[in-house]
Amino acid sequence: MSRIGVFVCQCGENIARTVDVEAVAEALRDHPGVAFATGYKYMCSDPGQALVREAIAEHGLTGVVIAACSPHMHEKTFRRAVDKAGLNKFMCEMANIREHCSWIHEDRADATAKAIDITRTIVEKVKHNQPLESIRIPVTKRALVIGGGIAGIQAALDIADGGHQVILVEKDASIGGHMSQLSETFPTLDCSQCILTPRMVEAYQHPNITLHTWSEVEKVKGYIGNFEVTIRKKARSVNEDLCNGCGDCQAACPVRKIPSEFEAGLGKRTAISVPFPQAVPNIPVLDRQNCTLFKGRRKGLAKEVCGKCKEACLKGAIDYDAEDAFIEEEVGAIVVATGFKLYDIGREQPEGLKGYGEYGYGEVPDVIDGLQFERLASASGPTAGAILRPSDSTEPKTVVFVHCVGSRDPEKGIAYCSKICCMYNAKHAMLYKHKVHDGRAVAFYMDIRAAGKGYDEFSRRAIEEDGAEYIRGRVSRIFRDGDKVKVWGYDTLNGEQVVIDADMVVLATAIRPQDGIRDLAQKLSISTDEHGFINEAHPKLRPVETNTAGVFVAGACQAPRDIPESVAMASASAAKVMSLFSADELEREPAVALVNESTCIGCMRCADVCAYGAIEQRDICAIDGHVCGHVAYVNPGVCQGCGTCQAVCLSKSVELQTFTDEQIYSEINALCAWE
Amino acid sequence: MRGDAVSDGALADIAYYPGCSLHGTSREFDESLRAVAAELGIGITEISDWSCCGASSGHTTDHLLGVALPARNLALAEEQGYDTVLAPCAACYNRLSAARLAIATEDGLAERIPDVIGRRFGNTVQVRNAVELLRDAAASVEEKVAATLTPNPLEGVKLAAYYGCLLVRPAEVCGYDDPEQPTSMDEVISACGADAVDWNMKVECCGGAFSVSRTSSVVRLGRAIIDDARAHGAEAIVVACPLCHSNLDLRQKAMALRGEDPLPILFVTQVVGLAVGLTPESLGLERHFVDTEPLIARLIEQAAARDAEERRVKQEAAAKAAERAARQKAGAGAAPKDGDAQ
Amino acid sequence: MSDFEPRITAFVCNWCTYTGADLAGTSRLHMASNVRIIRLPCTGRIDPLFIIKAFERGADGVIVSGCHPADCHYTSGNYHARRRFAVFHDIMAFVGVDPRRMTFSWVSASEGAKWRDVVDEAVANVRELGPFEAYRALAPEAERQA
Amino acid sequence: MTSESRRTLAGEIFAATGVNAATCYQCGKCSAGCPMASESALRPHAVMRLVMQDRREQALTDESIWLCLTCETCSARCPNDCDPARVIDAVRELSIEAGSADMPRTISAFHKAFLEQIRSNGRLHEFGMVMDYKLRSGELMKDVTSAPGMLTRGKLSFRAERIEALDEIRRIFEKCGVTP
Repeated sequence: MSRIGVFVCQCGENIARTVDVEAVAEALRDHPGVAFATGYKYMCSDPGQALVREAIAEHGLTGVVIAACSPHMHEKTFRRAVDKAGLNKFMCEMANIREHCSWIHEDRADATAKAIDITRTIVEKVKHNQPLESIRIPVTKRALVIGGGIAGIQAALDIADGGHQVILVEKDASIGGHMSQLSETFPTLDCSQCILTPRMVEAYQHPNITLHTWSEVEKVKGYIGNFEVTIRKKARSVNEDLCNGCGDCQAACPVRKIPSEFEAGLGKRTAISVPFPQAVPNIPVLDRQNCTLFKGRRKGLAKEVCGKCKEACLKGAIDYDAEDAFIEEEVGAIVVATGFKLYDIGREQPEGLKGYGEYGYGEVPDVIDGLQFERLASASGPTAGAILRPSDSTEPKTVVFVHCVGSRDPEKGIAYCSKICCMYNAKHAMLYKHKVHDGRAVAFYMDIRAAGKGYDEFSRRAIEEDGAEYIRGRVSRIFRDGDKVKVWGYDTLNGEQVVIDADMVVLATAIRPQDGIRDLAQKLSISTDEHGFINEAHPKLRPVETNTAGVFVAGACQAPRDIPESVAMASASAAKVMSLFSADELEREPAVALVNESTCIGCMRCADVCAYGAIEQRDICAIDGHVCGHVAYVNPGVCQGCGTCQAVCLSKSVELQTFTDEQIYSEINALCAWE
Repeated sequence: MRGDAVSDGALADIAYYPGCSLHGTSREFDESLRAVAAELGIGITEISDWSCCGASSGHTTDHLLGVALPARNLALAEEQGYDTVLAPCAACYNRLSAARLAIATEDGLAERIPDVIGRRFGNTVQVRNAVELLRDAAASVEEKVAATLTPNPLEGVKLAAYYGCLLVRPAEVCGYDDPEQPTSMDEVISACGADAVDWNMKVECCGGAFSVSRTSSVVRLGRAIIDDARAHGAEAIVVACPLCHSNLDLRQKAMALRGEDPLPILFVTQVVGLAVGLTPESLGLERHFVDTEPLIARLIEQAAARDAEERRVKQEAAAKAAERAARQKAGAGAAPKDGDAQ
Repeated sequence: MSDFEPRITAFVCNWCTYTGADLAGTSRLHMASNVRIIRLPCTGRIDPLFIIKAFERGADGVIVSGCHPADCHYTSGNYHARRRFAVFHDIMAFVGVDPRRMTFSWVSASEGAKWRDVVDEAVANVRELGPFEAYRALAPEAERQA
Repeated sequence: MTSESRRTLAGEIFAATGVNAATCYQCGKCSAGCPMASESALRPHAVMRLVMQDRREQALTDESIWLCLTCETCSARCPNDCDPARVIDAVRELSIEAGSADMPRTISAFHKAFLEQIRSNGRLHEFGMVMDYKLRSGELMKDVTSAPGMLTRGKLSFRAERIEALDEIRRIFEKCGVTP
């Protein structure tokens, strides 16, 4: 038989003003199973908590109901108090008679009657509470960081500096990401490579960081504190241990005209190459798609048709027969930092987006995107920093910058603002004017979004000091007209059409998540939004967590982000990882589902609805060991306690602890006492 | 009744909706279309008792009228047992397609239309334009071009494909080609063996609807189109719209005040007709305001020159062969090998 | 009928609607006192039988409320609930419960005022329909006495 | 006040076209490509703005709405799917309904002459239409130079083609409430 103690709080005047606290205590005193009931001015105060502890001892209480404020306010407080008194803390529940009663009603009789109902309902629930133990899960104190751009590098360094092992996985040949392609960075105009390269080297040499470039995450299993990750090391054809980065292979390679990804197509590379001179690690990758030897092999030629790089390599590091390798790693936390890509606005479009036929990108060589301009402006770029247009390598005297290409354009498939373009356009206009003093920089914009420290000042500077001409209006058409690029725009402030004979046009194309993000999200059981950006757990209060515990997010894979934001998110993720690693075990509330194996029919409907993949199939073996059936099993480390599985269970075999059917039906039943 | 017509195993006929212009100011579009269709074996049958689609005057004045007038014709085609309507006039094509889409998507319109037009209407008929039809028949055009008496008569001729508005916009109505960078007519031109020039005014408006009522605008807009085509080396502009045609053809006199030679404006069907060897007369080329004579003369000259060249090459080859044979015969055995070395 | 006070049971999720109702309290938004809340982790946890049980035990109306679609604390629980209730709504009419006795709504943690409106509207609707007695008989007499 | 008179211009446009004028964010891309922008006082984005602000008088009486060629360039390139061409169509219809039509006489005469041809013959008789138009617009002598050329080239005919089921066409005009 239950012996429940009921404690009704006055909350000063907050409850007592409209609820007759004594009457509530009085009414509950006579309720079956209630051994003790009393009112008190402030239950949450020290004397209030002492009252609970004393009553537990004195009356041998088996359960406690605190009728006071919302459980979101003080449930933890009272459960701690109960725990101190030696009663299992999950035997304590709160009845919310403040937020849900005294504060929203005026009639004292009504409010008092409702408070009695609410308290009685919770008393009925507590009668069926079971003593539970918090779940403890061990933590593997190693982290996986996916993506080696500035966000991934920062997160890896922070965690590694905190004394934990980090595995950094990068799909390209070098870490550095998009930041390594940038010329200078807003709003300070520091040289991007100058501030990034030391970080890349630091990450490479850090004793706590293991770097896997030219690698991808193949498979992820497990849960917070206990992930098992399979990493695919793609065949590099170059032995990383032997290679000393001398570059002789690259010099020997006869295939020299491949458009360089790093140079955004404006420069060329060899088939075996490092993406850029400052690459980390400085170890080349053999591009088998373009390599003469592999082309020959694909054609089925009996003899190898090339092999110059292997001949040139004194270290014998070249291995044409290398294959993809798989590495298994155990980690306790994962940071996703896969970054962005630019919306390629050519006419052909994947995934339901539409192309920009009217802007001639991909058809008119002197219409380029922002990243291509970065390479033109970069001292290490294909023109050594001279602004020369692609078609004839002459210096363009009029350059048009077009904002919002793809962004804020629901008709073409992207409704969001890409956030960084206003700033980098201002930077581009500025860099151009610094290099071509007599040049004309014209920017077509819709709104200037420069919210950030020093940002508005920066974009104003482009206009006021550097003389960029800003025209408010979108561009209708861009096309080649002789050796000019004709731009048809509109100045909405003057109300007139504007036609510009430009020498080059730079389109600020939208930021999109990296290719393959949806696959990766699926592997990690995290969700993405309609555009493929990773969803954070809460847009305000949990911005770097995802809805899978132990998986965090940093940088532009979550939304368009600039460098300072990406770095801040990375450090925030790292801090989250380290707070996770601060204990040897994780403690979790036991609000998880449990399967009754003896009644489970193994239909696995529960597994279908589980958003966390917490439910797996477990074999049932007969006495001779052969498998004779299967049942569902809920992994308590992964279960988040939503109870959806229970609602769909046909055989009522799965039960969510702390919200069992018995508890809920008791509450419903208690409501019939209204009369 | 139609069953008999297709029983011989030929392709099923397409309903032909000429529209008013093809019976009037653009008769040559109708003539050349019929000639080309016959040549390519495409059966077209004029919809019986068709009426005007209302053009821009209809939908500019009243949305429902702009839907109902085309709907009547679609209903007729449906009744007469067709599943496809060919509307060569770009304006008709656009209005018919727009009506189809509106009836399919706008609330209550599908229920309302039968009452307005006084006929049953299932909205089942596809609408296609002449360019689309010819693009899809490109392979057989190529075949015919190669098989004409003087093969490939349009070789080297530079033509500018002009789509204008109504063939490609709005994309959800037309949708058979890219609205900004269409290629269908260029493909037809290439199939004809001519060169489609890459130019900028493919989809700009010629002023269409204002041909009669606001000539000044038409002259300004047409000027830009003709100038650009000329700047890119075009010898003629190819159109598939009677409005574009009459604007560019009829108003060129007003535009060409700078002493340039006028640029012939050809219907796409006329280009195909010339390519497959039909006579200029059968294609109605003499009906144009801009004289097409010089262009035709150039084609004839080119063909003659090529013929002559071919004849010369053949004769030369024959002469050489004869010479070699003669020499072999003369010096059989003893003659030095010098001659052979040549 | 004017002195009829409907009894309404509300099944709400812990994260959105329960918190939204807390906010209504913190904001001192006054509302009808006829609703009793049963807190659940997620609307996904709600078994349609809970609702039938509530009617059987004397409720005149039921409110089910959770996070807005796509805002579910548990990613997709409310999505499963929504699908279940779409079906359930039709079934209720079949088993003799006027669908107007049931209110399904999405109330987020920041929508205290919306919660008040949901409550007041549900109370007004059920007040108009009068007491629900069809199911009382189903409850065993003994339990009714308890 | 009746509910009818409280209706805003934006509301009426929405009812007629399904376009919510508030979705126009005034980027100006429509006006940048409008072939008639240089001749009109109100460019497409400005028409959208007037609709948005419920400035009925200005929107319905400006000559510019009649200068639209319905070339659809604006709608084709609109980044926010606002369909200015369709909105301008609807504004013109409202303008006619309101009797506030300030359509240039030549253009209104053209549309009227055109529709009258359809109503009386079922098809457009171009020669008749041009004659009718000239009478309506008063531009008697303009453009007469091309008529002889048209005739000799067989492009114009004096006789109108007339369809059999003329009653059906009359019915359509009646049902649509249009009298040219």
